[in-house]
Amino acid sequence: MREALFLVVAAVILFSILLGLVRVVFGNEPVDRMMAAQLLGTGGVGVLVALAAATGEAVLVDVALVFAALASVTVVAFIHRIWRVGEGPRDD
Amino acid sequence: MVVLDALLALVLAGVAVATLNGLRRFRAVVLFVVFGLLLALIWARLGAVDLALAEAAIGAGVTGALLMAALDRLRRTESSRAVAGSAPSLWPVVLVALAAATVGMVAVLSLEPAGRPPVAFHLGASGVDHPVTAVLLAFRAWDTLLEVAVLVAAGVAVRAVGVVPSPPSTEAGPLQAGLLRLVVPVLVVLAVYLLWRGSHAPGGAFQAGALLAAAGVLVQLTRVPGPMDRPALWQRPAETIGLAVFTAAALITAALDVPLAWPEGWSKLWILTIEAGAAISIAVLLMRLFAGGAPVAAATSDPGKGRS
Amino acid sequence: MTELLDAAVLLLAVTGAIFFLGGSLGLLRFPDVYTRLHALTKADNVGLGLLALGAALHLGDPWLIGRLALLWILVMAAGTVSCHLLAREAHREGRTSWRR
Amino acid sequence: MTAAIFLFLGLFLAVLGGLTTFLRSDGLHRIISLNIAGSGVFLALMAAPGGEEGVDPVAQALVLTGIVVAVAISGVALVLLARLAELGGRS
Repeated sequence: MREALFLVVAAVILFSILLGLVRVVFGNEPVDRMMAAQLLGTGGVGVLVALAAATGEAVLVDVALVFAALASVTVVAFIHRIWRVGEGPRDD
Repeated sequence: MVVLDALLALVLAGVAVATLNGLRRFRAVVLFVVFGLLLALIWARLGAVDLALAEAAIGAGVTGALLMAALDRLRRTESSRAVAGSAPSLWPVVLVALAAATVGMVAVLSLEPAGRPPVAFHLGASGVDHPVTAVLLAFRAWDTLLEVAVLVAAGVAVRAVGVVPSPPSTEAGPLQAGLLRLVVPVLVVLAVYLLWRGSHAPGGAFQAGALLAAAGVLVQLTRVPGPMDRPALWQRPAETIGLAVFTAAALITAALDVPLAWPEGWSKLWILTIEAGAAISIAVLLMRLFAGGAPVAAATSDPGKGRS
Repeated sequence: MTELLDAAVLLLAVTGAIFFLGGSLGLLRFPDVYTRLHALTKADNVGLGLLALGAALHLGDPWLIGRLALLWILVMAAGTVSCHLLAREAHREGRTSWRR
Repeated sequence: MTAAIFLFLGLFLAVLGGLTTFLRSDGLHRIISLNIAGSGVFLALMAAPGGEEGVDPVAQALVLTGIVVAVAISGVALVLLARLAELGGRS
């Protein structure tokens, strides 16, 4: 019973990732795109935790742990390489 | 389960089409990062946990940083001129790909399933309990040796590009420094854990190396100058230690008996040593790729000379 | 006891999923960068915390619970720092926050 | 069923990315296209049905090596692309 519940939760989180991706694809600003990618970091962890709970495969928690530990790297790279003070994030 | 898989597949296909469509390069970069993370979820669903770990480490930690560093360099040289040319319409290509995939799927599914190589049967001979590690470092160790050589060649190629001054950077601020103090130790522990666990469960040299590389990229983004910007004594040895250890192991085993046939009872030690060397080399190579060139020698560098 | 555990897991997992949905809706609907950042990094972290707690109750293995706790701490740290960095750059660029 | 879905997805991505690599003129887009094509090939390799249950460890080792080499080569390609632009060439 609980296993099925966690599967549904995984699907719901996946759907909410899909909603956020609308911003990446159709958004008109780099910051928005970056935020939605950040959403996938947290959401991906959520899907993996729910899948681990649903299937009982504890290894998936390790994959989620890797996601979580690296969730900030892309945003930090964005801040230091793409969005600089005085330049603004260009969207070409 | 099937609904979840279909949803995942649809989202991934949509993200791929969106990535390839349009002229905006930053959009393509972000969408490609998203693509990698979704692919990691699919590997997890397929039960290929080794690949899920590798793809997560690469997709979340390294790909985005590499692409953004390259995009930054491209933009600074192109001043404000927009990218020339127009994007070709992608829809005919999507149709062709759909048709080809249908034909291909029917063809593949109509084949007799091939017999599996009997890895599980011979697992005992490899000295480790995880079949993927057994294939990589015992049964097909020659291939992995050459793969490590490819990585060294990539490092040499990037160094040959020449000296690249580090780009101007936003100052990091205390919160980012604090994040570094939390995340870098966690990443190092996680890398060692995955490396050690590779002998009996998913994990191994590459996953560990990619995690270490992500930690290095974070340090490189926070410190000015970063660890890869100035030449240091440890850099060249670290770049080649994987190949050196592996080659030495091959020569020693060749002298003893057959090259790359680990002595019985000791194979786990041999495999873990080689994997540790390979992980360090992979990490330093990926950091070198992120830095984008050879380090600037302190004596010849002129602080005012960096392009801005 | 089992019924109680079932109910707790159900409540935690469903609330967690709702927080995830709420975060995404906020990202889509809120008017400026600051509010969208708020929706993204707060709602999702709460959702993940609830979900992780539910999964921990469901699985019940202490070693696994430790990893789930570490995972949540890491996600919260990453969320905090990326929210701060993005908002700081937006502020420096001179973006004004939304007023009704 | 799962295997069929992902096999289809893998083949789709491989053809899509492969064709787009030749259609785009911008270097960054080309590198990304090539990577998507590669991921499609990996996916098709892993999803192709085997005779037994579970994942084939040999295929998994092969794809793992493929991912490593793909990342290294893409990184070198990106560095060369940036360097070419800096030296005044066409990207």
